[in-house]
Amino acid sequence: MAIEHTETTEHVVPKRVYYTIFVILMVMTYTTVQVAYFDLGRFNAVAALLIAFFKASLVVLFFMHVKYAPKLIKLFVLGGLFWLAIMLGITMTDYMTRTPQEFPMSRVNTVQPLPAAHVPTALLG
Amino acid sequence: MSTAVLPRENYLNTDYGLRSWFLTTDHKRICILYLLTITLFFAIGGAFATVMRLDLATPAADLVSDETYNKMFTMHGIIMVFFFLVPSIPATLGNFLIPMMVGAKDVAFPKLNLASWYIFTAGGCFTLWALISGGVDSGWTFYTPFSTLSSNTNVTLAALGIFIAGFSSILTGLNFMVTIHRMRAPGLTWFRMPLFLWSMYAASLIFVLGTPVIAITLLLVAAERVLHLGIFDPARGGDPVLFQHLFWFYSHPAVYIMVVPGMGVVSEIVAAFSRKRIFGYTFVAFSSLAIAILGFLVWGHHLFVAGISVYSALVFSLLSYFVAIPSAIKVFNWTATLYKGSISFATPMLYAFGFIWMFTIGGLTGLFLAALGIDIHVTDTYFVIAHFHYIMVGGAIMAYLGGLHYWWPKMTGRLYPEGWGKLGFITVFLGFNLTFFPQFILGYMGMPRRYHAYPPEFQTLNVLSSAGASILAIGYLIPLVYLLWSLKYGPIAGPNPWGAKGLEWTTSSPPPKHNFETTPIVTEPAYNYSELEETAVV
Amino acid sequence: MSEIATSEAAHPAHLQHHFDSLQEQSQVASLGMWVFLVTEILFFGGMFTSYLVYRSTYPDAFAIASKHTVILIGAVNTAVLITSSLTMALAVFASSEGNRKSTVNFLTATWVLGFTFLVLKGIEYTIDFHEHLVPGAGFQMAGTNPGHAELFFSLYFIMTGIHALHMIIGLSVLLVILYMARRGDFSPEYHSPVEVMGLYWHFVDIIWIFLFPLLYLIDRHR
Amino acid sequence: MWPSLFPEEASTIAPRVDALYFFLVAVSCFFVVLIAGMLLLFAIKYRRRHEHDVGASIHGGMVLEVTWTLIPLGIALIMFVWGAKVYFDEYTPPPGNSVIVYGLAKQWMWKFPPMDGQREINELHVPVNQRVKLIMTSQDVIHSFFVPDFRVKMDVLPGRYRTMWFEATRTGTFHLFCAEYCGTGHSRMVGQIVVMSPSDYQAWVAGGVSHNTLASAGQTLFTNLACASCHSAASGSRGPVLNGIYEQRVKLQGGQSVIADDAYLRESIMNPAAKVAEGYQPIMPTYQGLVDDEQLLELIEYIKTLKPAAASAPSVTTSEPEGQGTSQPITEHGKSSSAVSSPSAAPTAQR
Ligand code: HEA
Ligand code: HEA
Ligand code: HEC
Ligand code: CUA
Ligand SMILES: [Cu+2]
Repeated sequence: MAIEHTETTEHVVPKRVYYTIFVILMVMTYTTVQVAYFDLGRFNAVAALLIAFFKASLVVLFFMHVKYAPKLIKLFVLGGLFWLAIMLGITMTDYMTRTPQEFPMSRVNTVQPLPAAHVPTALLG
Repeated sequence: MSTAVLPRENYLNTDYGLRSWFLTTDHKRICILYLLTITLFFAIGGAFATVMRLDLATPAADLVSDETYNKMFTMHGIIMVFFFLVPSIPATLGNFLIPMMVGAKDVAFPKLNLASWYIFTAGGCFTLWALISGGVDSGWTFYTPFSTLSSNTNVTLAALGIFIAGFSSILTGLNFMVTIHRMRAPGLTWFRMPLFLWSMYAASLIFVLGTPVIAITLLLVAAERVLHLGIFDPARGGDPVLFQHLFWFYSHPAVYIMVVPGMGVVSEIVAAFSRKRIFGYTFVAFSSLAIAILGFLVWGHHLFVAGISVYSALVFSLLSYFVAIPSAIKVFNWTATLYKGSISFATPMLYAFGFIWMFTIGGLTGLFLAALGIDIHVTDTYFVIAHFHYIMVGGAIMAYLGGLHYWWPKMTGRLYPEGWGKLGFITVFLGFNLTFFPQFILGYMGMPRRYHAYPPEFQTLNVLSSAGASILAIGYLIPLVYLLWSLKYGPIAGPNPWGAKGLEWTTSSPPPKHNFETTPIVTEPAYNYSELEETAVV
Repeated sequence: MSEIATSEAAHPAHLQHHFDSLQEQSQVASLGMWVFLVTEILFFGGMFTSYLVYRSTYPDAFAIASKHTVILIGAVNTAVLITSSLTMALAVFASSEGNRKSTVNFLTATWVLGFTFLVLKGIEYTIDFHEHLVPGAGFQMAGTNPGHAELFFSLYFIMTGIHALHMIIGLSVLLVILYMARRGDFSPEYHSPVEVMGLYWHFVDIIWIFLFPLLYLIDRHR
Repeated sequence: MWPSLFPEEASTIAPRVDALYFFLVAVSCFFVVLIAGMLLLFAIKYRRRHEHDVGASIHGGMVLEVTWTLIPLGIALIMFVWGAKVYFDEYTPPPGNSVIVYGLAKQWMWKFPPMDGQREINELHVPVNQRVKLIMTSQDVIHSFFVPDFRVKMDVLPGRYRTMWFEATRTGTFHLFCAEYCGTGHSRMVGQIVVMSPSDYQAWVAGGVSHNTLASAGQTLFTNLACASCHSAASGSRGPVLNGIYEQRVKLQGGQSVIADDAYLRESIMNPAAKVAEGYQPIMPTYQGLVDDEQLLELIEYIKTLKPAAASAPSVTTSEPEGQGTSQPITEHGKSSSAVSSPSAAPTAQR
């Protein structure tokens, strides 16, 4: 049965790799905590997420052996992320294009003031 | 064929006793377990529908109270969707056929398969408990803040019931996907697979990718009710529309869980009863995947008036039109398959015809709903009710019945009575159209859905609809009766009564415990009917 | 259509009847786990979506509210989980070498670390409770719209709670695997339960790797 | 007589929706007849004549596949663009004068607090051939404002104001339904829209107790709730003076700013601590629980009428607030500050 699938899942990763990854993960954890205390504006969120993404990728690639896994498994991992992106992304098309009126009551607009033209006076009557 | 006898040993008679059924890991027996369970749920859901239609025959709310009516359509929706139609074809025909069609002895995870049935049943019991201990009145859509803050019925129980049943869906989908990936017989490449397998693969994708989202969403509703962790509570600045986004992220793809397996069944039936390879095999195969994938991008078309931004409404509308295209491809390809076929009018084929017509009407009316300007007017009216019953009852259930008739000989070793079969189809077809066609007109006239009482000018059409529903109920009873009858008295079928192609027809009916005496090797594409001699010798 | 017979004779222990080889069986098992993890991504995805929507809608309230989380415990717990991932990976490694003793040791270490995580989380919940951070009637927070802050803490409790639930399930299954390892079930040919368990464990770790910045870190400086 | 099977076309948008509808009906009929016809034709023509017959060996055709992919796609895009245009116009109120109506939905009734006419429940009077703009909110769960004969519908959400418009083209009485399921009485949450000729409408408006407008009710509340004890020039600036605040940018503590729209005003009253105006202490008490949504509307409407300069005149009639120089003379500070001396009046207005 299944003669076409002969790629192995088995691939012995040297122990050294695990320890290296572990050290990087710990260092990144420390970094992300430190970075959180600097005011980088909106880049705080970006930095935190980038670091998290980096850490997660290391875990997936090495601890979970995806780097050495058959294509099919890589496809599934990417597929899962892609679907998550669909959910986040398309939901946000709604929230990002809502006028202030269309939000739950009164949202402060923090980052920059809305241009006056954006204010739906017409909507308000 | 008259000389055929039942095989001495088959999956039904290898073991006896309740234990051998409730602890079985045989996918074929698990199919039977599901079949019994969902038939029960169908009857319960149908009973609610019948009472509702009876009540709606008069404009005044005279048969039951407002509260009871609301509980009835809620339970009708929940049971029909989550406990009947979503598991219908996958859990029964899918379970029975996938291992046979891939030429394996069982699914990849047989124990998990049995566990799925137990989980499903447990979820069902929860829901029935919610029903018996007072009912639920949130609508099957559980919209917040009604479901979280206002309703004082058993919303939590029902939500948990669906949550639990969701894991059954997830595990079933997982099992099927791995089976199709890893258990195919030698030589069975992806493009030699029967189209039913493609459609089941597509449906499994949705099971796996969509179901977790409804699970967490309903869990959030339960958490809001029980623990006051209000994620959707407007008083805290929560957005009820967010709930709707999450709900429909699953529930729109879920409608394709309900119809794509049916499309797979119809492909098999059309091929078998016109003795011809499906026209444009690759297009039909890929359209299943396309529906499954695009289906995840359009959920917002349920929210056009609900308070999303105008721009995102445009996006969702456009994407909804894209998902219609693969469906169109399928319809045209089925039609083209008949051209120069050798067409027999056996009952399964009639149901396949029924499916194609009703699905086309239902699908085309979906285009009305996806048209933003029209949806404003017809959303939350009977137009929507008619739309989805056309696809789910007229389409999916007909496919299910067609598939059941088509593989009945394989499952039981006996044929159903053909004359009764045709009568049953005609009754279902007429009853169905009489029930739901008037609802399109009602909907455009403006009759809102979930209305217990309605203005008198809507009565004529409602009476027609109610009359149709009683014919429809009889229509469903007919197959129930003669299929049971055939278990004992039906003619013996033999391994391949239809002269059909496909691995499942190469083994005896009913099949032996491990499906095949020897592992088959596949050397030809699916539906290879042109080699007449080989199949004709049954 | 031609057919051949497969040899049903030599059937190793642990090989289920419907597979032809242990290798096939283990591939199937790990593919199954991966598919399951994909469903888990979307399960948490529902909460991540809610989080994203509200964080972008109420950034100030969320910044203020998130400062009330106990960052020390959060950070220590991150380290604990990462360490447990290391020990888990080493356990898989050991089992694939057929090294029973170190398999057992590493699995035990993983279990202990996982348990430590839960204990710390419990302590943190107690602190949150005493600071009136549990949404509901007793919720208190000054300096911002309390409703929006409550939303943050609803998300906080749901997300960490469900993560903790995953830890509890993981720890329970780990006990079974540990038992099997001690009994000496695993060998270089057959150790896919450890491998599959490892996948799950690392996944739960990854979820936390995201929860930590989302709930504790972003805009902490304010 | 047969009952009519088609709703009346009683608004400007209705014929446009119907035109699109008929287009889709035509397309659908075409495809249904095509598919059903082909199926029947083939099924009969190629019916099985001998038991062992098989079908011809046809595998597919690229040209056909592409054709029946592209044609539906084209038709679908027409539907999309057409539908989008209608939707866009329906959900984007055009600028210019219109009658403004507030709508309050609650389980299970529609309330239309008086702008300039009378307080109405489950019934709304509007003039024919004039644009009507509805600003709606819900007090509890989601409802939906649906007038089939106008082809308009919009969900009404708690915690949010939603704006919709229509222009009736026929006089008469039309159904108003609640189209979003909202609980036990959902199907009883019905009412009617009475479309009147301009003269009838004027007479109806005049029949109302004209001093009991939304804004004047708001003024009474403002007095009774002692808002002016902080919000007036005479109160020693404990709170900001609210004159002219509506639609202006308000600076908040911490450097951000908001537009003082309906939603902001609402939040300021229900949840004052959420956004504190720059230069003030967060001392304002919350009025959550003291005023209901309807009273909130009254207060907000009153605040809107407070014009910046001393000279202001009434504007509660059928016009946009912006740019209309005339508004009701209800802004005198004397009156408000007189309330300071007697702040003890019963807190809520009766209703
Ligand atoms: C199995 C179930 C199923 C299926 C397959 C579909 C398929 C489709 N549905 Fe349906 N739908 C439901 C079940 C289903 N739906 C349910 C249950 C609801 C209501 C839920 C609730 O609120 O309770 C709903 C509601 C619903 C809405 C929201 C209505 C509202 O509440 O306002 C919309 C709006 O866009 C919609 C659109 C569509 C579209 C475009 C398709 C398309 O996939 C259809 C594609 C098919 C065809 C187009 C026909 C074949 C094609 C041809 C014959 C060629 C000609 C084609 C062209 C010219 C393009 N559906
Ligand atoms: C798969 C899904 C499915 C199916 C099969 C059906 C089947 C039917 N539905 Fe349902 N329906 C929904 C899904 C479905 N429905 C959903 C999701 C809603 C929305 C709910 C909501 O708003 O929340 C809805 C709502 C809905 C309404 C609108 C209620 C309202 O808005 O007020 C109506 C009204 O006519 C209706 C009617 C019917 C009828 C007459 C049938 C008939 O086809 C049923 C016929 C079946 C039977 C009559 C049973 C047959 C009996 C037997 C086979 C055997 C007897 C058994 C034994 C002896 C053991 N349905
Ligand atoms: C105890 C004093 C006090 C009372 C009584 C009071 N307010 Fe205020 N109000 C304030 C202060 C101080 C502010 C500015 C700080 C803030 O935004 O919270 C304010 C702000 C406002 C704002 C926002 C204005 C802006 O510039 O941002 C509105 C609107 C408002 N109040 C309306 C009312 C209404 C209506 C009432 C009566 C029902 C009322 N207030 C009663 C003190 C008061
Ligand atoms: Cu209000 Cu339905
Ligand atoms: Cu949909």
